[in-house]
Amino acid sequence: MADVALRKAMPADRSELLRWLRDYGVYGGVVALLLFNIAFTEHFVSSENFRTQAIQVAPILIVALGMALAIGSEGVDLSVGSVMALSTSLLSLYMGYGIWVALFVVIIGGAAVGLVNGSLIAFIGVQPIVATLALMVGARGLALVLLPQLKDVHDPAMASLGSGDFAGIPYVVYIAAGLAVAVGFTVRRTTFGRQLLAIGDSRPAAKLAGLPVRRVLITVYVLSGILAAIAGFLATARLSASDPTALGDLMELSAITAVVVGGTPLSGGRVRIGGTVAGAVLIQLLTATLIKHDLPPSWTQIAQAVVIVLAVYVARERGKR
Amino acid sequence: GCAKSEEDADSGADSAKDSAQNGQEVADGGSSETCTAKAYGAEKLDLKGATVGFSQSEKEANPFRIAETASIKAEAKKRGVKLLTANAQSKFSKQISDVQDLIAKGADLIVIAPLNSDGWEPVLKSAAAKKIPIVTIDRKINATPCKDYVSFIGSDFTEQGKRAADQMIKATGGKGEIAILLGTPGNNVTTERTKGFTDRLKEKAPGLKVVFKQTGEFARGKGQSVTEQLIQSKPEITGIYAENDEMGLGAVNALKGAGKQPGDVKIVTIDGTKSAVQRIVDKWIYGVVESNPRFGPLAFQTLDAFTKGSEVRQEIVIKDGAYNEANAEADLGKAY
Amino acid sequence: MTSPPEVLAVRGLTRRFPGVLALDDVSFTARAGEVHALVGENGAGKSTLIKVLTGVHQPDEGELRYLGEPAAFGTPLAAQHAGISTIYQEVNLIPLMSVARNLFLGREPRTRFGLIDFTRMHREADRALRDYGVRVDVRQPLRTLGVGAQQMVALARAVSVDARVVIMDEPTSSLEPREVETLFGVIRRLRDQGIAVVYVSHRLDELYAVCDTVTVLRDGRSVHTGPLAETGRVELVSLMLGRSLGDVRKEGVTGFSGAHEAGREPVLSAENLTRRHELHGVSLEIHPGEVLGLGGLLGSGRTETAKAIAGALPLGAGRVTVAGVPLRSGSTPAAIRAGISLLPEDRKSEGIVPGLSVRENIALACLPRMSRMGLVSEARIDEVVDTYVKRLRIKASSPHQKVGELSGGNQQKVLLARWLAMHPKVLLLDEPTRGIDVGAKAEVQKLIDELADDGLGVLLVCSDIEELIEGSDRVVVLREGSVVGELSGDDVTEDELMRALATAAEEQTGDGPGGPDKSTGDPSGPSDPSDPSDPSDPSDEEVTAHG
Amino acid sequence: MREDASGTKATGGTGGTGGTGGTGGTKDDGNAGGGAAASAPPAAYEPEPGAGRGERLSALFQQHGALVALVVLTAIASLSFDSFATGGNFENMAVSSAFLAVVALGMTFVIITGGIDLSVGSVFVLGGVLAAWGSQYGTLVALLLPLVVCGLIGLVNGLLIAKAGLAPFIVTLASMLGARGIMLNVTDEGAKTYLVDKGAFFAKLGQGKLLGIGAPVWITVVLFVVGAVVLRRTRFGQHVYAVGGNEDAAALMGAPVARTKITVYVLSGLLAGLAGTLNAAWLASGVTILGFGMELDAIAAVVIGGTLLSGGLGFVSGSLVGVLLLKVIQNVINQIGSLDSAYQQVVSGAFLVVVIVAQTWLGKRRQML
Ligand SMILES: Nc1ncnc2c1ncn2[C@@H]1O[C@H](COP(=O)(O)OP(=O)(O)OP(=O)(O)O)[C@@H](O)[C@H]1O
Ligand SMILES: Nc1ncnc2c1ncn2[C@@H]1O[C@H](COP(=O)(O)OP(=O)(O)OP(=O)(O)O)[C@@H](O)[C@H]1O
Ligand SMILES: [Mg+2]
Ligand SMILES: [Mg+2]
Repeated sequence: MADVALRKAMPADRSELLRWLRDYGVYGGVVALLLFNIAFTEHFVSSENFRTQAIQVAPILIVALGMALAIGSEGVDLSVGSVMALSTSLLSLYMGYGIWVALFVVIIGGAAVGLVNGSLIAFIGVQPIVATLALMVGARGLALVLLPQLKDVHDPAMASLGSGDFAGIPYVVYIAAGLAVAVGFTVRRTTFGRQLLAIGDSRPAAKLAGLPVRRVLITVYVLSGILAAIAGFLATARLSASDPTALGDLMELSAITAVVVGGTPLSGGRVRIGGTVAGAVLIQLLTATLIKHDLPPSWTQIAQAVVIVLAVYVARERGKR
Repeated sequence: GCAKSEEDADSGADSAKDSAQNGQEVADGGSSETCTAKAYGAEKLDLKGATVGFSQSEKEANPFRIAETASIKAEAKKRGVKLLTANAQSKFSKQISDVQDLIAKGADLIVIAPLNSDGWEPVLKSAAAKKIPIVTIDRKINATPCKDYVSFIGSDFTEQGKRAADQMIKATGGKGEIAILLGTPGNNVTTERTKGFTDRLKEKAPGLKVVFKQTGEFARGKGQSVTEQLIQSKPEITGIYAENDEMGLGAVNALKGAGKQPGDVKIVTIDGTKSAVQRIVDKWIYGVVESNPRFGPLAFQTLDAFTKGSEVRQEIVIKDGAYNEANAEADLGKAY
Repeated sequence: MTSPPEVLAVRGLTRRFPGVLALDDVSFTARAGEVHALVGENGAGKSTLIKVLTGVHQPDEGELRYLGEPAAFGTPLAAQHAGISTIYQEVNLIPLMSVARNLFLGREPRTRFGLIDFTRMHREADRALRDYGVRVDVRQPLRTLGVGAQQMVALARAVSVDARVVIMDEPTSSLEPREVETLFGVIRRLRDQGIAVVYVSHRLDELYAVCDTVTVLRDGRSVHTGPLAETGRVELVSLMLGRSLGDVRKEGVTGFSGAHEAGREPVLSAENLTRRHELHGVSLEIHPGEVLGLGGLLGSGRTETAKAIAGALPLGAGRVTVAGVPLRSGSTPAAIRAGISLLPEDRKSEGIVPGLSVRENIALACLPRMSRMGLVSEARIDEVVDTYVKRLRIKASSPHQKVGELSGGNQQKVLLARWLAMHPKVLLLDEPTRGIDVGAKAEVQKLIDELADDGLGVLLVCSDIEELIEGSDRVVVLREGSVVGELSGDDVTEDELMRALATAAEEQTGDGPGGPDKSTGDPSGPSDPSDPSDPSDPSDEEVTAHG
Repeated sequence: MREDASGTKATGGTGGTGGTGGTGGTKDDGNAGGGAAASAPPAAYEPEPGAGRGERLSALFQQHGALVALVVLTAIASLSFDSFATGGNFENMAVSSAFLAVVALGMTFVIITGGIDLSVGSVFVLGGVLAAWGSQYGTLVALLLPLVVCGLIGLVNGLLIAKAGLAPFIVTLASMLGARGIMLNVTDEGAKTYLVDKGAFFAKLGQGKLLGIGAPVWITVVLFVVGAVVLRRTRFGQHVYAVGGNEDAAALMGAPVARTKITVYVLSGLLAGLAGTLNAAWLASGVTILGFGMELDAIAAVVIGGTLLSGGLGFVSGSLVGVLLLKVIQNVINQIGSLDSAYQQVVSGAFLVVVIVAQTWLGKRRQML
């Protein structure tokens, strides 16, 4: 009795399977879609094609990483798409000073939006969805004020960043993977990560346990802003143009979907980075499949709806209502 | 008819670069019926000193809308007209209230660039109650001309689609597989440009098969992503018809990224922006059908004539130019 | 003597949770007109049994009979409709809804048109609560009430339904002696009306005061059922713990050992703590090696005092000094850095982080210390967690089990571990033994003693007067957010405390109608101020208070 | 908190200044509260005078922060722009707010249960398209078809949320896509716009007038009054609050949690569909390009109106005020008449921030007291 008393173990049966499905269902979904495409899509198995999918998924994934942090803290960041737009505007304004200066300004811009989001949430106590909604409107407007229309970006460095590769793998894929590892590490191994989860799970308890709640929340939104800004930067490089109207449009929804499909509950307290990566890939593959099979927009939307619900249904927290 | 030369002279004299280089010309098409203030039931007034309301449909963030609004503003300034503007930010319900707000604010005349052709009932009613003349530009309103509104000035989108098809047929020799990058679903422009294009193909080049139709939502990025998917799954594609320049430019990006050479895939687009015409010079795009956004001169001239009591045409279809290898370099300056 | 008719009975009941067998072949019978005590250690399965009885959980195996017929309740609503009324452990009401709406949810009085008749509802709510000595504006949101008052609302709600069975899961854990007595009155009345009452409590005195029969659960099994009067205290405890009578007798049930050596210089002093409507210039000092008790009636501001010291409530005025250094007010991290640790009263919402594991909950506050440059050292955490899981005998399937799945008592121990891992100078314990079983209670008390012996300053808030007196070296008495008395040395006795509280209540009467609405210490309340000592009167002296 | 008689009483009276009439339900509740206070012995619970007043004042602000903002903004706009405070302008604003208001009404119920409904924009368009299509078969079809379909979408939302336990955000995000897909499907990928015969009775629902006020406004007012009564004065309403306040506790107290949740999503679907239907009657056509971002407008309106996104607290009259506030902001921007489209967005974003901050701050003060 003096020790950790181990309870009588339960036979591993149906509930184990369900638990497994919940944890790995999204990977299963990715595999299923891959198999479907290999069987039914022309020219799917080619390095060029995988390269295309990887390049396209990178910005969604990077934004989703920040979103996962926000959701883990029991929040959400609707402003990410607009931050991408803002970053593309800043980028083209400062491109003249060189790519590094531009990158720096872009990151500062993303961080600034995140700081406003975080301050509204942490100091004023505005609910995340509303605070970031206001910034979503405002930041896109600001992006258009700074750069009223699409502008081509002619820069060799940007061009190679957008389409160049190393050892056959595009730069953007390295960047996205690196960021995913970094965020995953942050969540698992740092004080900040642990505190973030505690705050997401029970804010009052975290507060009374002396956690720096405000600092953590602000950091979360600043990180989300920075990640969105980086995604905007990379997307601009790929497009070789700054398009503040369309860039990042509806990105928040794709990112949230990726995170949630990946098994991170919207109620906070848990972050699954591996799942988020798989979620983003799942969405990308789904889009690609629907486009490649030339489905009309109506069926595309309906198919997306069905797949999202299925994925989330499988990944749902069992026993939680 | 006669209005056009006058207007050309006008703008020629003006130093405004836009109108100087590419003022709109009226084409022969469209109904030839006319409308007068009397028939419409409006009172005569002097355009100078009048208040004109202008309702723009989308943010001035793409070349077409920027040129359109700028042209209206410039012309209003030139004529000493007080101009009220509103922008619906691509929200149709907002545009309805915008126009109503303009009416409530005391606009004597209204110019609308509609986001959608249908659903104008409430606006038309409010305008009719105050007998305010309405001119719609670039898109039509589905209502009775000279009763619900005075006249429509704009391109024939179906015709644009047909002309794009003609270019495509010429580029491909009438054989092969082509893809269409559609505009935003549900948009009249999308619908008509698609219809014109496919109708003409059916009629003239049954050998050209449309094998892929996906929306690029009129945006460059989306056009690029979709084309990237396209060239992976259908590497043998012959031509791409993009329903606006932006998507066409996105397609060019995608082709470049996939290591294609200029001319490998024939691209035909609609609009006539500078970047797209430049791409013809670079041989990436085969041809561009113009859709002229500079409505200012023609719109105000119509209003002027109408308020003076003269006859104006109910449907003023403008003559859109076209760019191809032959004229792209020379006419690059005319592009917006 | 024939036993009264069965109302609610289960046989062979089994219920599993992932990794835990919470109920294992349990049999239990509630009879009309009988108060049936359900006892057992933390995590024994009492609450789970109740939840299965009332349709919250479904049994995996076993048979449920209600009024002699086989029955199955799919939802709490079904059980409620059938006539089973329940007060669940932890207050389960809607904090944002008004007191009256909480009281009447689902059975609001309606007008002719089928709309809710608020006039009548408020009037009836007011009357019903008065019967329980709670005088509040029933239109206020429930959360403006203290935990105790909320518990009384839950009680009133449960009892006002026409029920055949009333089940109460630790209803007294946050009640004052006075309210406990009110509650007992209610229970006796129910019993006389022939209603079956199921009563769960860790306070043995209470059991002997009202219960007729007892069922003991241990590790999910029912190990004993019989008339309570025939089961002595020690026997009961040994049944619960599964240890021999002799062992229990030797160790005793209360872990406090008596007075400590207190240091001269106060380790913490609070001066003139003031907060609108709640605290009016509270000053106190805690010396190292001393347990300072905080006495007072419900709503007297003890929780606020503790929270204010810990920086969890912003102060209007006043300051807190630790070892001579003044603290920044209103900052929990600052207080924690200075060595103050607060064990909050509301374990469920302010204490545990339910979704995180036992391990992470324990390490939560000391994370910065367990990490270098922002990186967490897993090894050091394992070490700390190991130490405290052993020392406090935390019962979990593994350190990776979610804390939300633990029993209440074990959750409390996890919290204690969290704070002990911080090596605080001052420990503020707000109801540390609330909902803890006898065994664990003794352990916690012993721990408090040890901590004080180690030179820690301890502030103890405890509604159980006996426990407060035994645990404290000195007691400061609060009323209406002001210090009204202090007992020290030989004065630290129940009688003295009762006297201090009684005077306080009388003075309050003198205050007239201008007095705040929060106190239940109203003279027109159902019980006499001197009554509350009754239930804590040791009725059975087999177990000595000191080991 | 929403319970305070003092606060709610004001709503009933002042809702009218908002432009579209009062909310009977809340008024009733306020009076009922007052009645109880009068009938109870006064000495029983006399709140401390200071506390009472401060609390009441800030309760008033929290619940009516949006109303205060609305009144102030309206006053400033009336003084600044001649054409603002005209009957025509008010009438325009009222009619064009009506549709969003009806959507926001359903959203209010959903949000009070702690949920959210992102599908309303798509459902709104779908409702309009179906109504326009159905209007060729008569008014009854035009009304019933969209209600049945949109109600079913709400039902699917509700079942997935309440029975399968999926997060409302993601479920309704999916049905937002799904509903738009259905809409595109029935309109030949958006190419076909069904028209409403202008002479039909159905068109009158959108375009008709009574006492100089448009039919949609009347319908909206009636719906809000009914909504307020349902929310405040029925058991269902109590359950809505209970589920949002603490779902587990509500279940233990015997509230039908699943049924309540399903009902609010069905209600939201129905109201969004109805709003679309009325809008189609008003525009005399089933426009396919509507509804983008409408869910966010509705959420913003509800939250600005004082409803807590986390659930358990809120009231319908606030949502009405929220809708009107958004409308007036837009109108004022148009009154200025020369603001660049990009600046317009910055201004409305900034305005949102100000209103939300004020509202949250006042709400917090109240919680602290
Ligand atoms: N929802 C749940 N999921 C997993 N395990 C649970 C759940 N609820 C209870 N348990 C486990 O079941 C066992 C019995 O818990 P229960 O709450 O019934 O104990 P209890 O006797 O009421 O204890 P206490 O006196 O501390 O309240 C415990 O080991 C607990 O961890
Ligand atoms: N019986 C009651 N009736 C009305 N209000 C009460 C009652 N008990 C407490 N309150 C309210 O709850 C608030 C907080 O009381 P709280 O419970 O924190 O005080 P406490 O002295 O710590 O008592 P305890 O810890 O025993 O619950 C008080 O300020 C008071 O407004
Ligand atoms: Mg229990
Ligand atoms: Mg307390």
